[in-house]
Amino acid sequence: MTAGLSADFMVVRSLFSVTAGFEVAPGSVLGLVGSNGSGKSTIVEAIAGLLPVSKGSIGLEGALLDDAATATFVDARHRHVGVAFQEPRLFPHMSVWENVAFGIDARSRRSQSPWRPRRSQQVQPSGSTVDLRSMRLRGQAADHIWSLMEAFGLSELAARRPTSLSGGQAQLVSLVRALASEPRLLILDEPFSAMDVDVRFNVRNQLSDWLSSFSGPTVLISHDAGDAFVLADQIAVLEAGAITQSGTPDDIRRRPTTRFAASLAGTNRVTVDANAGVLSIPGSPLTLLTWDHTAAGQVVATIPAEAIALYTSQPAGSPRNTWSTTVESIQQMGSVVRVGLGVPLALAVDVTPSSVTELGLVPGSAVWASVKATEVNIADGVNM
Amino acid sequence: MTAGLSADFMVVRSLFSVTAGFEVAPGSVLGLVGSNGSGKSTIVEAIAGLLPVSKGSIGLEGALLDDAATATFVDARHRHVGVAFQEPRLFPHMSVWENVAFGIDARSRRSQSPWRPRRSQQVQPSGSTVDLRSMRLRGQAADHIWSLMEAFGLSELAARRPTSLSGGQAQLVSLVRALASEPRLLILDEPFSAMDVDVRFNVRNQLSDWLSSFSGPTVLISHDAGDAFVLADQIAVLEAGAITQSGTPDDIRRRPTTRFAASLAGTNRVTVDANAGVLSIPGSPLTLLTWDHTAAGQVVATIPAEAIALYTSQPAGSPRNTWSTTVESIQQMGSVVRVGLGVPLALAVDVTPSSVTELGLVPGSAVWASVKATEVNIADGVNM
Amino acid sequence: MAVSLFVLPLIALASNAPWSSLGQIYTSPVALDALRISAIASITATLICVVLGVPLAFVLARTDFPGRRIVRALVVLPMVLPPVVGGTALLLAFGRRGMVGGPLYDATGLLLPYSMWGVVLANVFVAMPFLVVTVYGALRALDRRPEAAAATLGASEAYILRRITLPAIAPSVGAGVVLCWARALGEFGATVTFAGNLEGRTQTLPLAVFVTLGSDRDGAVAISLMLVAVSVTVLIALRERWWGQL
Amino acid sequence: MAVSLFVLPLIALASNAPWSSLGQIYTSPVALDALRISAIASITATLICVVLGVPLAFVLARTDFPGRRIVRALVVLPMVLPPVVGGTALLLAFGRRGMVGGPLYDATGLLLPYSMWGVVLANVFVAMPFLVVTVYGALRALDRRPEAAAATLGASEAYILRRITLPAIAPSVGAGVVLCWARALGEFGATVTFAGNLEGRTQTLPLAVFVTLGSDRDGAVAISLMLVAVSVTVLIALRERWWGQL
Amino acid sequence: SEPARQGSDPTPSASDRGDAATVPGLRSGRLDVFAAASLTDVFTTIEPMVARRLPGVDLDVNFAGSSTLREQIIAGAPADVIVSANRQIVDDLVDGGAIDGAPTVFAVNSLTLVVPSGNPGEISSLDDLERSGLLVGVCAAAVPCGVLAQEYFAARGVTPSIVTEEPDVRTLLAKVISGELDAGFVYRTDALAKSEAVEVVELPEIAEMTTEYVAARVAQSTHPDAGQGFIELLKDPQVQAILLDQGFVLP
Ligand SMILES: Nc1ncnc2c1ncn2[C@@H]1O[C@H](COP(=O)(O)OP(=O)(O)OP(=O)(O)O)[C@@H](O)[C@H]1O
Ligand SMILES: Nc1ncnc2c1ncn2[C@@H]1O[C@H](COP(=O)(O)OP(=O)(O)OP(=O)(O)O)[C@@H](O)[C@H]1O
Ligand SMILES: [Mg+2]
Ligand SMILES: [Mg+2]
Repeated sequence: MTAGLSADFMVVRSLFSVTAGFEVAPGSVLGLVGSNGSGKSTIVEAIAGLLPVSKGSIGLEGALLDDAATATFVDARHRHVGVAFQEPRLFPHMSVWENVAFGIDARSRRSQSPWRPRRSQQVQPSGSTVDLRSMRLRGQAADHIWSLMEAFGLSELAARRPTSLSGGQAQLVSLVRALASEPRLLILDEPFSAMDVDVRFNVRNQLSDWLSSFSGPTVLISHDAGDAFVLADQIAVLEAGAITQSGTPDDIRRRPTTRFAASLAGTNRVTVDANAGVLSIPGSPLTLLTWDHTAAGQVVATIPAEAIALYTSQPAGSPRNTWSTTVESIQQMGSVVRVGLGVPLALAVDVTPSSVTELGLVPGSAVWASVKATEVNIADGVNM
Repeated sequence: MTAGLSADFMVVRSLFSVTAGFEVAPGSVLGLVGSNGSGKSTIVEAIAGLLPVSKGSIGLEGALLDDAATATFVDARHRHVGVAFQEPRLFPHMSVWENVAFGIDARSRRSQSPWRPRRSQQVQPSGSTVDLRSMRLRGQAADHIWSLMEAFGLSELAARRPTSLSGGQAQLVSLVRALASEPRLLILDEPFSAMDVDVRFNVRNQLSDWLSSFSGPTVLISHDAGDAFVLADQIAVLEAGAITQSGTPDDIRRRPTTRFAASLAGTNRVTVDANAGVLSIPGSPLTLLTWDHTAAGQVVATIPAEAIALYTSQPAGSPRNTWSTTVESIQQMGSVVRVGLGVPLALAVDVTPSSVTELGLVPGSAVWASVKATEVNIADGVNM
Repeated sequence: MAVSLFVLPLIALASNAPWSSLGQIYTSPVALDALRISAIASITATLICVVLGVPLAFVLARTDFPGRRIVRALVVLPMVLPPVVGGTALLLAFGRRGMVGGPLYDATGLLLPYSMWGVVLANVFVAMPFLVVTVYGALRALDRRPEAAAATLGASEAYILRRITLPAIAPSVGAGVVLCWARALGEFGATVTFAGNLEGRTQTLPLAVFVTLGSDRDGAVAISLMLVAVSVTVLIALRERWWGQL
Repeated sequence: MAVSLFVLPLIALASNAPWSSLGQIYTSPVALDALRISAIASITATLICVVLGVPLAFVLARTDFPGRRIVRALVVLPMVLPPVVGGTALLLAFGRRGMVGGPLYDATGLLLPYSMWGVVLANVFVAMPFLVVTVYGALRALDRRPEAAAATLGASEAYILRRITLPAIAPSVGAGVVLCWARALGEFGATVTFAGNLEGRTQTLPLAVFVTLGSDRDGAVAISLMLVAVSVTVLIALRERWWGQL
Repeated sequence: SEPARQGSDPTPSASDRGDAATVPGLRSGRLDVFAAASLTDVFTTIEPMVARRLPGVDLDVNFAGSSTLREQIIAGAPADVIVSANRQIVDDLVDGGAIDGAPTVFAVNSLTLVVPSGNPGEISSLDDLERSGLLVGVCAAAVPCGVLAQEYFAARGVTPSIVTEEPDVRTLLAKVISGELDAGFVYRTDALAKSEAVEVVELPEIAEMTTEYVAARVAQSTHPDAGQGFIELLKDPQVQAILLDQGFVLP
């Protein structure tokens, strides 16, 4: 058992079960990605102690939290797992401030630490200009929470009730509430989904800062591969209740082993015959070169969608992996445009919207495609 | 008053008010974008009839829905506005099927149309293999809803209760419920935020199809500029309760008039002195050329972030708008990387992640930047 | 501890029951008549309470009219009024000489007291507050967003009530119905005052207990146990879902 | 229509009141003593009901033990038991010769009947079910996700109860307290049977009404109106937030 | 204890009702008697007699507390006869004009002191009643047995340690029987009816404390003749003999 989070369990709910095994070192971030309904939130509930495991165990900092074999089960409230749930789950009758301070407040009740009884509600954290009617914390702890709220842009909302928050505001409160609870393990379930570009940008920066001084393990769930890939040290890909691939973000991007991981990472997967670094495409005259000279026989080659360059004419000083083809489809996806190429090799290419305009791409356009041999990887096995 | 939706109102809630005016033609889509808390959901509630306007009016198909002057107020249930709320708001004690069929069912109660009384619950829509215990609709209507659910990938979940849905599944049910209610006006408030890449892709395609045969106006709210820019014919930018810019997606992208619109569209805004197509940057020797020769004096130039190209050495056959600079920051944003450039001109540049690797970009790298004159636009006025 | 408070007296009561002669007492016409009247009256009264009380709770919880708080307080009054006083008040209002009952009797010859309808009216008067207050409380705690969603989907208020609101507060309505029915079943003072105590006509189980208590203590305990048995059976048999299962 | 059912009898009662001599009656020691005893007993009983009843409702709603449904049904029983029988059952259990009361008396000389504590006990016995059932219903309808969130934030069960659960069901707890208090205030049969009736010691307002009714009809109506006035005042004065405002 | 009460037994049979036509004044055949609940024992014993002596009369008895009966009659209840152990209540009704004719006294009851069998309170004299810690019960002053007890105490100059003033003599008796009270002042008839469960303590001149049982015709009565017949029946020697047997004294 490691010092961080070590999980290897099966958890069952009526129609569905999840089997997962992973370890997250102290201070590092596991990105858990997977499609809707693949079981991400179920794993959250298991780790947080809201759903007991049916098999296997979950351990944190060397101690067992949940173990089916020995019937160990540490109650949610003793796990010190800070969770930002997928729905904000704010406490409707408390102000934003009270929501955020809840964790500290709740724990201090038990440990008789530097908090005061209810009667002294008039004190405000230093720097506050808001009337925080039902504040209970004093001194340092209040200041700490207050500065956290300020960093995340919540100070103006401190006295509000959750019912008068917008969707994005509520999600932010939920995130900060989890951070403020002094967790030993942090779980964020789609923490940015309701946030706009600017807020997301700021929150992600603040969160990076926070995480850099956080000594516990973190599990970050996101359907946005970008978020997960940027913030996470490790990625686990969950499909239909099982982890199908795990590795560093770069691993996943370069060598996705399943179709889903590939589409998540925006990477093409092509079945080819490899021979000393030369990949021949079955049923096509095209061959591609790869940096990887070890693979032989039928393998899956992976090519990141954004590693492919498009030109209207044959590029000068052309790299060896260059071929002419046609545009089959054009689809805007978020801030990039995904161009589908046709014969001789169906590939997805991500380009910026302005390149589309510049190159005058429309379905049917004739283009030249090119990819460096260093971007052509061999995935470990063939399992489309 | 137009045939579609025409809105020009002020709506007030305790600490906040929104003033908005826009028209949406039948069959067209208005994208409503704005930061968290800018009032998007408040506008939804006003149009849906859940929050009366304080000033002005809302009209649909030439009839007034709400008018402060004449105290007209059409009740929500008579407006035929299909809303996919930001939180799914599913009916917890009904199955997914019942949730989706609710609108049709509710309306048929009043108009005595082709539905049957409760006792006949055993009939299933043709093609269903699920036990739909509490179905009430029959024949065509049921088939219609069923095929809608199939198209959106909900058929397997038909018999489930909302409490046993994942976040993304619940959001999808909420979307389909709005579509199935035979609306005259459709409002979608962040309909894709909880969906994963694949589902989002499929749903967006299905929704496009559905919208193409929908004769009513649609209001689409999204903090993801990509979604809004792709699906919408018109964009309205909402900031702090007021619409600050509206126009076609291309307008907004090329000529964002506010800082927020610019950041939303990923466009740089620079205050320059214009003279016959030459823009001089105050306090810097750099000049840029623009296609727009009409502007003169102090104006704001806008440059899309993805229109700027970066090179490690001076590009050959260099375009005129080329300068050497340093990388100040690198930030992954979703599937693109945003590179911040320093002196002589602070600009944000969007590149693909593989370009970053390829060019070996790190903060402090010396690079060459270049932009075509056709991508340098002049915004209408100066209001940073 | 709290449970023992309820259980001990009941055990004591049961251990004092004339178990051997129970069968004989239960088949006596007095007990059977009373059981029949109690059953009919309490069920009818509960139905009336539901029909009148749920909408009343709605109006109190959802609309804002001047004097709402006063009406809300008035609704609770039958609970604090000693039942005999309640019965007297009912007589003053609906009796043959009553404010409403008088003109009614003169016009139609209809007489509420001393009839089954009188029993029902007394039960409704006494039991309705329980339903109203319980449903009111639940409505106040309810998240109203699903209702708003239903409205945008074109549902009328009645339809929303039936398919969204009531299912959502079902556990509380169930609790209210249980309280209401139990209170009606156990009603004594108002009934005896307003409807009288006529065997086979208005004598409910509690009234039978009262009358029997004077001459035959065992019989009274036996009839009480019958009352207990009836209600326990009904309450245990109530499907969870009608009493608190979402 | 439903409201008129409550209002008419009260108007009738009020219009029969001896308004001129009201002041005199209200300053009589009988009325004042009874008012004091009623106030103390009903409030104490309500507090005890809250302390015992809320946890009981919790256990019933949240835990699953064999016989849960039976306990749930037993809890409602004091409501259907005719109050006199309830009082008798209390005597059998807690009286001087009762199952528990007997040994207790023999050992300590403590006697519950004929004392204020007897009144309180009778009130608790009769009124507690109202609180338990109301809170039970609300707990069953509650969304439990915020509670789970609170647990992950380290809150103990008691803390969650106090800061999350109770505030969320506050309107229903409020309704339950109102029902409970009103029922205790109006309690007659069980009190008189168990605690007896002694002016200045165990005579509550309803008992005073009943006793007075025998000799002085006007006085009885006047004391009833006092009861009504007290409860209406309390109920109107109750801040919305304690009775149904989230 | 007593056998179960056969309250509606014997009900007049159909043929009895057929005979009713021969009895003058009994056209409807139904007689509504409003009786004080304390008289349930009395009615249990005389009912068969009534059925026999007034064939065709369908006797409907409404038992309730005396004050409840008064409220009902004031409010216009369809009563033919009121029978009460509380003279005060009937006098109230007479004053209010709700009674036709003068009330008829048909029985007299007297006060007595009972203790649980075994006399755990060891009460043998009037003075014993003043012992502190003793649990003595009386009726409330609103009912005749309470009035009698208070009058008796005043006359004898004692202040017993009273812990409860029961609104109803029957609950008082029940508390003595179950031992919840050490002594209680009840009627002689009660003591006699429960002689197996209670003991009577003889006190000086207590038998002189008496109360009257009255019956009266309600002015609103729709069957005045039958009502009159019923009242007269109460004075009938046969009924009187039964009452005497129960421990009543004849007026
Ligand atoms: N309470 C429940 N009872 C039974 N099944 C459930 C329950 N909650 C979720 N499920 C099902 O379990 C599966 C996994 O759900 P989960 O919420 O873990 O998915 P997820 O990966 O978080 O998805 P999303 O990205 O949509 O939030 C889904 O198929 C869902 O329908
Ligand atoms: N019920 C309410 N009462 C008072 N103020 C509210 C209420 N709901 C929202 N607000 C406030 O009104 C403003 C607009 O909220 P709204 O929900 O319309 O924002 P939004 O544009 O939808 O934001 P988001 O993208 O976060 O969903 C916010 O500042 C919010 O805090
Ligand atoms: Mg999820
Ligand atoms: Mg919103």
